[in-house]
Amino acid sequence: MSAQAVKLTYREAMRQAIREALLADARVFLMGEDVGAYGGCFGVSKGLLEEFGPQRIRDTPLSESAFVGAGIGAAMGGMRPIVEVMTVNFCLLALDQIMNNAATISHMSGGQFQIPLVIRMTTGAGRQVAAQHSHSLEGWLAHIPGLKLLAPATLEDARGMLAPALADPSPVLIFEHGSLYNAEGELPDGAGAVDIERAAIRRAGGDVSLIAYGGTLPTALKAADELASAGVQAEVLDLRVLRPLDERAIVESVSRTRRAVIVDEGWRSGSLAAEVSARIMEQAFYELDAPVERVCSAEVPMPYAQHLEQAALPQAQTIVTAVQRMQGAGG
Amino acid sequence: MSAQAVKLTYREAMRQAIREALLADARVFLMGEDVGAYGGCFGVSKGLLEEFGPQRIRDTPLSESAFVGAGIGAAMGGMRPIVEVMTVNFCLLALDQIMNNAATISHMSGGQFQIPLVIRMTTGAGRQVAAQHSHSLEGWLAHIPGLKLLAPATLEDARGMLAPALADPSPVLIFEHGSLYNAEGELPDGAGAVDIERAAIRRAGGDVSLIAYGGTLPTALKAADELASAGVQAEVLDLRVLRPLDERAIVESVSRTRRAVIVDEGWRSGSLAAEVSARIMEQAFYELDAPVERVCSAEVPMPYAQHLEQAALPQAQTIVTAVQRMQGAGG
Amino acid sequence: MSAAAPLEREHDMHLLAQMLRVRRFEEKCVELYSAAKIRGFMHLYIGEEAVAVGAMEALEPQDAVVATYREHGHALVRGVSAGAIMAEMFGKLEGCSRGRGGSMHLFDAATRFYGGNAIVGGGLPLAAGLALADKLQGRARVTACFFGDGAVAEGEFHESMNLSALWQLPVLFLCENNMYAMGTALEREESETDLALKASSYEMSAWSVDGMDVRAVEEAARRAAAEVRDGSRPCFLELRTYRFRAHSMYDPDVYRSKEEIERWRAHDPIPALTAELRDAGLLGDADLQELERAAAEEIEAAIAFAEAGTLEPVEDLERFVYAEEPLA
Amino acid sequence: MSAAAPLEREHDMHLLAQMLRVRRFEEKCVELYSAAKIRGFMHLYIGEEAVAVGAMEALEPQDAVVATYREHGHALVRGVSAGAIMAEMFGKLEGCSRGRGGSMHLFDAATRFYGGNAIVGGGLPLAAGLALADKLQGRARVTACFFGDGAVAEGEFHESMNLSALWQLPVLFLCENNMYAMGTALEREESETDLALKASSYEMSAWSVDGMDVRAVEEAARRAAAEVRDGSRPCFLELRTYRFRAHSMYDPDVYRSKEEIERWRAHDPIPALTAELRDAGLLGDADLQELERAAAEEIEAAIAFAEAGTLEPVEDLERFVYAEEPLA
Ligand SMILES: Cc1ncc(C[n+]2csc(CCOP(=O)(O)OP(=O)(O)O)c2C)c(N)n1
Ligand SMILES: Cc1ncc(C[n+]2csc(CCOP(=O)(O)OP(=O)(O)O)c2C)c(N)n1
Ligand SMILES: [Mg+2]
Ligand SMILES: [Mg+2]
Repeated sequence: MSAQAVKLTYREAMRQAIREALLADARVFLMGEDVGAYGGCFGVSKGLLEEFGPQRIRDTPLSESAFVGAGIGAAMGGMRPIVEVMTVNFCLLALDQIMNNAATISHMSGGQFQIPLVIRMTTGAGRQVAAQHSHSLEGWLAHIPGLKLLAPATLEDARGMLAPALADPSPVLIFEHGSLYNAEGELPDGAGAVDIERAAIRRAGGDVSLIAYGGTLPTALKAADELASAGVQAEVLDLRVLRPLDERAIVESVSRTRRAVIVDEGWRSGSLAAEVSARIMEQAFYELDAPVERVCSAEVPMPYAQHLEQAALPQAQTIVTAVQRMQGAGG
Repeated sequence: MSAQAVKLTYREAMRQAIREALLADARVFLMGEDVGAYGGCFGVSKGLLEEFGPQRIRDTPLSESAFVGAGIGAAMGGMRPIVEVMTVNFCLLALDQIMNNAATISHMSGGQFQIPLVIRMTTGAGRQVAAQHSHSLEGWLAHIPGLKLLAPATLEDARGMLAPALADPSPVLIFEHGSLYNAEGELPDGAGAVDIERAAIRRAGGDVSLIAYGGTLPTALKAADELASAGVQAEVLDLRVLRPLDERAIVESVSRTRRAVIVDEGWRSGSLAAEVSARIMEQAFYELDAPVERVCSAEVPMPYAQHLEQAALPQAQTIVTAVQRMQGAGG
Repeated sequence: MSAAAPLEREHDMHLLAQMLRVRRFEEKCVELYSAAKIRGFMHLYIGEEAVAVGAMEALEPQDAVVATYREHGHALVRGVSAGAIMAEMFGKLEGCSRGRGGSMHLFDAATRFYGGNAIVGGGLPLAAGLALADKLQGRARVTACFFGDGAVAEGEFHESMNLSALWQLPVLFLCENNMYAMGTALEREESETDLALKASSYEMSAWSVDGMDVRAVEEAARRAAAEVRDGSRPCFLELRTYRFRAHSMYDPDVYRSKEEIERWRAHDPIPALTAELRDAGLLGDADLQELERAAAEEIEAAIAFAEAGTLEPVEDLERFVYAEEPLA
Repeated sequence: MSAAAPLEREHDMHLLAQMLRVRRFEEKCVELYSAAKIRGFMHLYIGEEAVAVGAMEALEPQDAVVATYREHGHALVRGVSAGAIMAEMFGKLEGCSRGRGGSMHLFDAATRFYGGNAIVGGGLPLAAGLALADKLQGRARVTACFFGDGAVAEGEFHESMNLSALWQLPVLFLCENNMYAMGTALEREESETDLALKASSYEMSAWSVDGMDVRAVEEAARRAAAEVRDGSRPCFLELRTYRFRAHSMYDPDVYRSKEEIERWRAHDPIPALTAELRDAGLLGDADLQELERAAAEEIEAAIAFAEAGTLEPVEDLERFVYAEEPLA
């Protein structure tokens, strides 16, 4: 492995990860709507059908429940399926399989079965595709015990989360935020597996913790930049793993900074941000100098019009304002 | 209306409410699996088929998505459907219709359409029916904007919530906890509509707020009893309306008692209890003498064995312990 | 073809005009998308015009329409104004959904146009429900439900077909079989590719129609709509058609051959009807120019209307999450 | 009936013994439920024994089984020990699912028994996936998937049938048509009540069998399993049967007539086979007594095993939420 840097996009990093998994283990296959002949709705799987053939790159009919369930069955039958649900919006049609089978069978059977299944979904808003195609449900799905949920927000994670997810004997859901696919950056040539257990500090700072994940990480980083120019050092914590939450990393960061803003593209009520806030309440109440705030999406079906969509989504400016408000508070 | 008290069960109160709605408005009809010939899985609709006939008491095939969606369409077509999804567990199969149509069409169409639909579901665990039949998802579903969610926990609410729910131009989901159906009590003879906007204090007290809803209300009341014998006066707040939350009632109660325990049968992470805790963080942080605690279900698929099921569910004793722990804290 | 009666000629001209309106509208949308006036997902109806145009002829004002994300044509032909549609895609308050829906979510209560649904198969249960409302209220109405071949694989298709047949609900199911669901060809979607045959397995009357022949579509739709309206029972039409353009503006269209597209272009319903009318001496250059002019004028006016439109105030973002008016 | 060869007699005795085991087991479950030893939802297989017993004859040890919540009989006949099943229903650690599943969720990795699924239709996609794994790994195996007539209305049925037929997955679909889904009669569930006909609309070979005749079931299942195994493609059997008992222990059973139940009781598969063997002189009183004794003994031993079982420690509540072993 050379440490030479290679320039690529998030999309390419994800494709490399899938390709590597297919090369590494004959039991791995990819299935989902239009992953093959079309090249993937977001182009992630482009070229894979040509390289691996239709047995391993399987276009499915529009039958979310059946092909997600078939992924569960195939995993129980010894395969290592990567199931792509084109977008998180359509996973509502497969939620029975996800909750009542994938998340449940290991526990309910007393540990007799493993379900080494990976489900990938694109998530998030920001491209004016309106109410039915703009959901950010990953934080909400993190409610379900038995699942592990990952939100790669960096190239490194896009490249490195799939392999450990496939090696995990439990079902793992990976959420790729649509706004990240074109993100460009560099990775060391031999970049590979990353841990899928811990949150990561993406920027260190002592004045406030900005806690984000997936599509809101760039927003939080942008807010941190703006705050820095105003002399406030924000720490940016990328949750990375939405379930089980890395509570320790959250508590440690907040205990250092004594203030926190959680940034979450999910609807505010019942968001993952609420859970993070509740955990801070329970574990770090006495460390706080100000109440934890949340910057989430407005509680509306996402509108098409750009100005309304942007108004509904978490913005760096809102984060900055929240931080400035709480700078006044406490010690 | 006479104020003479009538003895009845929660189940009967609900049946009376449905019957009254059917008598009051020819556009009201009830549909769902086995609501007719079988008499309702939990006996709620017993006798209604005989009284109102198969046009208005409609047994559906096992097609949750289609009949929930048909309820939405019928509501848009001028009817006042009451759709029964036998249990909350099966609503996973209808979530696309619930989130992407029922909750969305009014907003997405710019307010052109009303959806005066009521969906009733039995919810909750406690009867050893194991993982796939024991979900408490109502707190989780309260994440979805566009829906109103009600959790009648008393006879009065079982009797009185349906009429205002049907009169509401937005879709309303009513959750009936399975453990409540046999609850007996008295209602004034002419008991009718109740408000569906506010939380209710079910027991007043100044030392701590126990915030509960649906199936956990009796547990919270029991804990309050036990606490009272130990000299601690707990206020018990019944949320009643899970969306939109009556934030003011929560903040007022907590501001008085300066301590709170939220009791929720949902899985802890991402529970409605997390949202309530986050709201208290945001709105009443400086009033708190101790961190808010949550007593929720263990994060496991519900086991069949009775001792494990009871261990997984919120218990009065756990609430008492939490309160005692926080009595030591603060001023 | 024998010379048609004047009334027939008028009707044919009307069909042609409708198809042209849709075609030109869609072509303009491509330009406007390139100019970033329209954003988000956009799906064009070019090639499939005969389906909506023919089918809509069978409907009365009191009937209901449920459509998909590929519904500009349906909305236009149903009578939603071109301006309101265009303003919608411009994200303007004057749009038929206040600019909140965009291309995939056109709604119009006045013409009973119930969307614009972007979840494949998601409109079918709604249609069953609208029809149930009519049935229960004793109204002899049709609910026309458009959807693609891809939707046939969804569980919601199955459940809605069964429910409609079981309860004899007055739904006219209109399956626009353009042979592809995004990049997936019909034979890789469905074990039974004869979709009318498949539909008839629900004990529903069902047949296939050449969806490139607007008069064939109209005739079939009229017959089916009469069955639905008078019999108060569902009916299914498979309309065999083809989209000349990619699935959406994002689609690189690599999954089908140029030859295949060309073969289908030879059946373009607009030149076909034009040629027929010309050959029969019923359509002259001037007539055609007039049709084109009218379409262009309507579209230009629509664009002007959209351009002149306003943005919904941000303060209104949360309006209509819950219905504002008391129940009607 | 002509005198059977000794081997044939032995096999018939085996079928009878299996049906008796299931019947007596279920009858004992009623008692134990009344005694509150078993709790939760419990669904009995009484009347339907010929289906599981006949079908399971066609399976090999390497095959897989997916069942519903009415699966005591399937588990027993598949080879899960009566003790492990009973202990499961007693909520004991020694149960086949550690006491976590109860009556509706029997699991057994050793016999490839994949549950025990209490979501109607929820097992069908799993079965398709298990079969896909076999197909991709080139293993000539069958995945037998049992489900009821009620499941046919679910979207998951449709999607799984289509996917299995489209991809030619080796699933043996076994539809236990007992004419009711809880209290809803077949003709109020399905617009097409001929379920084999319905299944064949997926371009899958499908036929109906008298589910009260264990040998007919066996023969059909063998033929279908061979088609699945050798052809690596799905096959569908509709097994026409009847439950003599209520849907579950909670069901007041008011939706069907006593006469109807009596009519079906006349086709009870156990007396039918008993009488046949008796008439052919192949079964004497002593034989029958021996079968009854063996069944009773097995069940008594199972109860003793269950009674002697232990409770899973509460500290283990969260074990296996996530798999504990590294990936096999
Ligand atoms: C439930 C669901 N799954 C996937 C998608 C993504 N998607 C949008 S259109 C489409 C193809 C639909 O094909 P078809 O029904 O034939 O309609 P057409 O686009 O050909 O008109 C897909 C897969 C979706 N919108 N909804
Ligand atoms: C998705 C779902 N909806 C509803 C139920 C409740 N329910 C349990 S069994 C049943 C009837 C199923 O009938 P059928 O499939 O014919 O099987 P049978 O019980 O007759 O063996 C119903 C409605 C369920 N378990 N799952
Ligand atoms: Mg298509
Ligand atoms: Mg049945």
